Amino acid sequence: MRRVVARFEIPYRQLLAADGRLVDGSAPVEHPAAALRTRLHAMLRARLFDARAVALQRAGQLGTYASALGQEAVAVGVAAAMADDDVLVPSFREHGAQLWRGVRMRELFLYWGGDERGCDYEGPREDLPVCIPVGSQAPHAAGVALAFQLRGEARAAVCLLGDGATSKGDFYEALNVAGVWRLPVVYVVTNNAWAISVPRRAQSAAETLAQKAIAAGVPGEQVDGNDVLAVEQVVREALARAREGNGPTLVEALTYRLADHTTSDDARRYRDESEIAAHRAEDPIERLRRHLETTGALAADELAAFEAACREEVEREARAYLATPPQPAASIFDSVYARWPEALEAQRIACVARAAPDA
Amino acid sequence: MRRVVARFEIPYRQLLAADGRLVDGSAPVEHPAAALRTRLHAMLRARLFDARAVALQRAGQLGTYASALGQEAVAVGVAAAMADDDVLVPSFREHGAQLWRGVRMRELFLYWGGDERGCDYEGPREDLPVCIPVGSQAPHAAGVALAFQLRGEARAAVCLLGDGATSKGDFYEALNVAGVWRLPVVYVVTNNAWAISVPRRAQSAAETLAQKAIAAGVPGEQVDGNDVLAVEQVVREALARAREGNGPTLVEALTYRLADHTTSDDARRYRDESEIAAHRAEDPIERLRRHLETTGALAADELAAFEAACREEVEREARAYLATPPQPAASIFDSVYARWPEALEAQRIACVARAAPDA
Amino acid sequence: MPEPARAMAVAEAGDATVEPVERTMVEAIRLALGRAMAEDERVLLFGEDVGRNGGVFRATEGLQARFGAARVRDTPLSEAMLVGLAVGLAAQDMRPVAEIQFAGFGYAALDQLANHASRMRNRTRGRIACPMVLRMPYGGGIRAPEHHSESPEALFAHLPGLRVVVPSSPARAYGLLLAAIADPDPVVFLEPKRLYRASKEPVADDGRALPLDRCSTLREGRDVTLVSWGASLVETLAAADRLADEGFEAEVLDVATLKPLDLDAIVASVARSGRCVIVHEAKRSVGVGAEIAAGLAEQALDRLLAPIERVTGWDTIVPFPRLEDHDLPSTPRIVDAARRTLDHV
Amino acid sequence: MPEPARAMAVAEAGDATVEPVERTMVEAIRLALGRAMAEDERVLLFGEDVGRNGGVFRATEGLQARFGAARVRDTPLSEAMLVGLAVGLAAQDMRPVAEIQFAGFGYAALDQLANHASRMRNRTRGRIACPMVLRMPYGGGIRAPEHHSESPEALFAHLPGLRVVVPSSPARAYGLLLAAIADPDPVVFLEPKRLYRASKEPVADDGRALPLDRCSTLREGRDVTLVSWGASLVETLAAADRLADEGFEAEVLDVATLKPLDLDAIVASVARSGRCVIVHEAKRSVGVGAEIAAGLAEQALDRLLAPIERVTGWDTIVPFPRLEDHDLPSTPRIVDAARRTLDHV
Ligand SMILES: Cc1ncc(C[n+]2csc(CCOP(=O)(O)OP(=O)(O)O)c2C)c(N)n1
Ligand SMILES: Cc1ncc(C[n+]2csc(CCOP(=O)(O)OP(=O)(O)O)c2C)c(N)n1
Ligand SMILES: [Mg+2]
Ligand SMILES: [Mg+2]
Repeated sequence: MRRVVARFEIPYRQLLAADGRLVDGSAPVEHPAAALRTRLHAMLRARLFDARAVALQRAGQLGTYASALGQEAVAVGVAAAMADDDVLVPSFREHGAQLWRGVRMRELFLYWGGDERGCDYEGPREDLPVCIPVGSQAPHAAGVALAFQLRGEARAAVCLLGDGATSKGDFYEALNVAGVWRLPVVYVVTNNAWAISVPRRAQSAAETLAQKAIAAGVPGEQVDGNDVLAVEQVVREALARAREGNGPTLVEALTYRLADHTTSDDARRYRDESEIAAHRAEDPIERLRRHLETTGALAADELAAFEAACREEVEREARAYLATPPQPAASIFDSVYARWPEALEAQRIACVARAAPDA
Repeated sequence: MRRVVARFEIPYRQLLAADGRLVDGSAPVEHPAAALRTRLHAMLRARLFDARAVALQRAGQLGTYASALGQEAVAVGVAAAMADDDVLVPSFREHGAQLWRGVRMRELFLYWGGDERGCDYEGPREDLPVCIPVGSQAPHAAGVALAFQLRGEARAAVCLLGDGATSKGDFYEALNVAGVWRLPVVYVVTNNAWAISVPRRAQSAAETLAQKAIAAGVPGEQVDGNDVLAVEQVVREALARAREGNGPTLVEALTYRLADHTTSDDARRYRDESEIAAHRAEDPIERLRRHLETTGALAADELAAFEAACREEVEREARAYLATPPQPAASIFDSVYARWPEALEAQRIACVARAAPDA
Repeated sequence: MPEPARAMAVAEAGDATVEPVERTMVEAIRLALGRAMAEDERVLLFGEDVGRNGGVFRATEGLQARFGAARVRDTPLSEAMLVGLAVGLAAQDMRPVAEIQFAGFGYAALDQLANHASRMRNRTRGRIACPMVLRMPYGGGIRAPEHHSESPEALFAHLPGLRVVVPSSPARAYGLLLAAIADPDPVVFLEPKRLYRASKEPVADDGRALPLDRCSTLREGRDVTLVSWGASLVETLAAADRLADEGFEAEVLDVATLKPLDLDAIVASVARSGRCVIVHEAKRSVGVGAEIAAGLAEQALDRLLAPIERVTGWDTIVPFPRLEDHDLPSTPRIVDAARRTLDHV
Repeated sequence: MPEPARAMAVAEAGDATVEPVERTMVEAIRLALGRAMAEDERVLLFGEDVGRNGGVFRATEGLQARFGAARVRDTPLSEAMLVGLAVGLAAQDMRPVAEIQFAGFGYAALDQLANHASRMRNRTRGRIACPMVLRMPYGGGIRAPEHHSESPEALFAHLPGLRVVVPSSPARAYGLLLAAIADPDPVVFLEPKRLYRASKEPVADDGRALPLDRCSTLREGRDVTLVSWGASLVETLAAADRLADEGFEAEVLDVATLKPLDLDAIVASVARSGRCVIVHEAKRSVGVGAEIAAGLAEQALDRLLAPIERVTGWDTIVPFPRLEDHDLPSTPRIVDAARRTLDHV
């Protein structure tokens, strides 16, 4: 005897077509035009930051940097869906979300410039810093969410990961515990088609990454990751469920990494230019701009004005970054422990003595 | 716009009802009566071994031991489905499978008695030994399967894990790589409802554990784990797919741990006697016995005769175990490396000197 | 950090009216956990089987009934997740106390410890801290199956940003665990499971923490310094007795905090005795014993009258139970080593 | 073990006709990998991005084109799985060579190394072995982002059953990697990435392995012994130069195999010089330097004329790039330490 004991479906959401028009059957976009423009601006701001960071790196003024070119809709859509007192648990390619949430550009520059102070965000004090070891931030988000649940707070954690991260045990383990404890957390996978040189299809035989949610018994949903409005809508709904005590959600946002993996990478080694070209047509900024133009919500010179303002901010922040003197040598001891242990004090003294200008 | 992009189903298989009759709609069992009796015998043999091991432990003659009482159908069904040159990658509660495959009882006693020689199986030389760190054997099975695939051998690996193990990253990671490389491996989860004191529902919100396969894009199937014939059938089909290059399968076998977790555990601390009683009625040995009796395939005294033979084997093997002198002290150095490093030779000498009777 | 939603009781610093009662180490640990939970609502316990089952060694017995299943919770089976969860909780100003059932299963959590718990404070310049305690029964001598008798303290002690603490008696377990939970940084708290029920001593539930980062002297003596921690102190103290029979006074130090190491105390003792035997169950190469010996070779060389001796587990895999005694530092091995230092001319 | 289905070419033991060519370390590693694959069909390479991309440091460049995607394969992103996979492959008599992209991501694989790779042989009494190599670029000095500059060798060197090997030059990388692949036991092969392209030296593709478990003397001298491995040897040799300018002859030892440690060679040198400075990038506490110092304090105490010095990374989190130079052992720090040993009276 053979019978079916469980059935599952993975839905896919899209609101805006590539040409900016509402996709057939989509509900009209609920945001007022001003809100839509805010999202457009945020994506543009992230992109301009990104370009400046790459330029700084090329000029030898920044360390290795991971560009998010083309992925702005995921970061901005997610951040726009969050409440201020939610907590972001990012990976390393989500400055779009971090900037929206109030991380300053100079902080991000400092971080990628190799200075710990870049993680000491003045704005979102509770957001976790960038996470480099792929996927390892996933359980942190569950822990943050558990704290909210225990304190009875109507807050949620949002964890961002890449497609490559979905192969890591941490991801499954975290999603599983979040599921069984119904934690208020949303996991968003930015499926940008590549994990350095490893294409998505070589990462997993799963038809979608959203279906990894099924392993944890939680809802999984795919969304067009170049459609900032769809991303926001899906994450907003997931956050609402989370805050109401209905547990976590896994969202897979389909987008594309237009840039090299990082400034240390040369993607031409492993992928065809033609593939990239096809994806350029899906540019999320272009898509929302078209939508706004079509609906008459974007004045002719507005974008240019916004861009100019952004460029000014980027330059100002880059200058502030470049003008930031390094921390003193002794600072490497300052925050290892709440108080540097007496037993290790000799090390600090030796280091400082060596670092002294006359040493 | 919202549309469904992927759909999944988890099937469930059962051939024998609890009363031993064929479940409505089941195909008639394909094995000749003799083969059915072999399976009955193997389950009984495993149970008698198990009981003796527990008794030895209670008598202070064995270390901590993990009884598989009530789970014999999974171990035997899996082993019966395997070819001799397949490789078993067990967890720690599958002596039923190990015995079927030719591991000797004295070896298992030695293992649980705290002697490494218990892992040096004379029979299935390529089978991996018992694995204690839960779930960590899962990638080994993928590695074994990759070796088969690379060498073009029509062999497969079978990995056994518990329901608790499905919460471990190793499990997902291994299933994922097996899926994407279409490795010839079958993962069988013995869902015995408990992971020590943690009930299955506290382990994951997934409705079934079989659906964890969906995360890896591989087939997942549930089977009645107290029905040795159904287990064998499902695993046999999975192995056939594996050998034909069609990749891995995840099988969830539903059974129940009638015993304490190990001899160090007291399950009355965390579960009700009433729950256990209900599961006793599902005894897999009883079920197949009834089936054979109903179909007239079991002579009246046959089981008793077999039981007597088994008891004799168990006693003989227990005696052999008890008569095995411990390894010499120096043996702790013998197999750490292929050759104990010269640089560490002083340690060996010191140990041996200390262990000498007159020391 | 947000103010926790509910008011948190503040610890009374030492309640001396509480009578000391004879307790085992596992009882003392349970007592400290209960105390910490009662005093600070942010403290929560989790791990495999810590709830209704009270932990496989019963260290958390009764705590779920007392504090509820929200604060004493069984987790799904994953050690890496446990520690990752603690990192997130600690980032939210909670005080997670996680249990790993046996230290041999803690290797899987090393990534979360090394890459996150130990460095969250440093990488955020103090914006986010990681006040967590990771409890792990460790060590051999209870005839447990393979993988259940590991002594991995050296791995944790190498990692910057962590504290590594090992109690050696019920009272020290109580006081050090309270200190670990109160510490603002991550502490790996290794419990010598062989001592869980080995003996009792008076322990008062007075809420008094013992100082971290400090050795303590268990026995004074001027001829040779024996340095150890955890369960090996049993054999070390027995060795001191035997040496006393032979007319030698051995000083016995309990290191207690393995990282950061109170080298000054060890140097002070060895400066007096001129001889040092370091004893640990853990494998010898690159063990914590090596760090102690190296420290002495740096800071007390001129006072050493004999080569430093280490009595440790060999650089072998921990043997299965039948031969484990050949691996564990035994009293005769310690006495032999001490005699070698005493015989050295 | 089954006979591998296809015939395996057997290595020619050293083909001296091959001309040496100036090569960088990363080229030498690539050469050794290609050689091993050509000689033994059981050797296969895998890791993240090792295929078409040729590895993020290009150590496997061209090998997929040469040996096919079956034998040079990109894995899904998981370091624990990589090592677990290698354990299974090795159990089937394959010769897996796995790459972890940066050693800081190797912590996640520690469980598979400690609980499986390192002990498969022992726990099966030799029935199943684990001849695998785990390659990991490690160490700092290339201004990489956080987590990319870790030096975790001490963790691996503490684990019984493993070999830990670190090359210090292109030719040594070639010979030691061949030896590691031929070794019947698991080897953690740590590649000092700062040296990947730092310099060239003549390397002949002669298939000759260098011996494991042996220190080598890079420079002779009788006044002080400087002991190091990997990239720090650059600063150590520079320090020897400076000391020479001051009239002191420093002997420089390259430890090369950190576990098991060739202590005899170090003792022999220190017995001559009476002075020892140990240099490593890794964090100081419970590092491999401690093991060397401890070994000397045990076996060469009477020959030591000055306290042993360690010049190491501090017990801090590896700083982000802007300050990493303050953590790395610098030539001045080494010279200072050597001078202290020379000044000691
Ligand atoms: C645990 C770990 N392994 C390897 C790396 C090196 N690495 C950095 S990013 C990356 C690929 C990540 O892919 P994905 O998760 O898809 O994120 P994306 O880079 O596409 O944003 C790898 C392998 C790492 N940072 N962490
Ligand atoms: C990694 C790891 N963590 C914890 C343990 C301790 N432990 C042994 S068995 C077990 C429960 C396993 O449950 P399950 O996988 O369902 O197997 P079962 O015992 O039911 O056969 C635990 C927690 C272990 N052996 N390994
Ligand atoms: Mg990606
Ligand atoms: Mg179970």
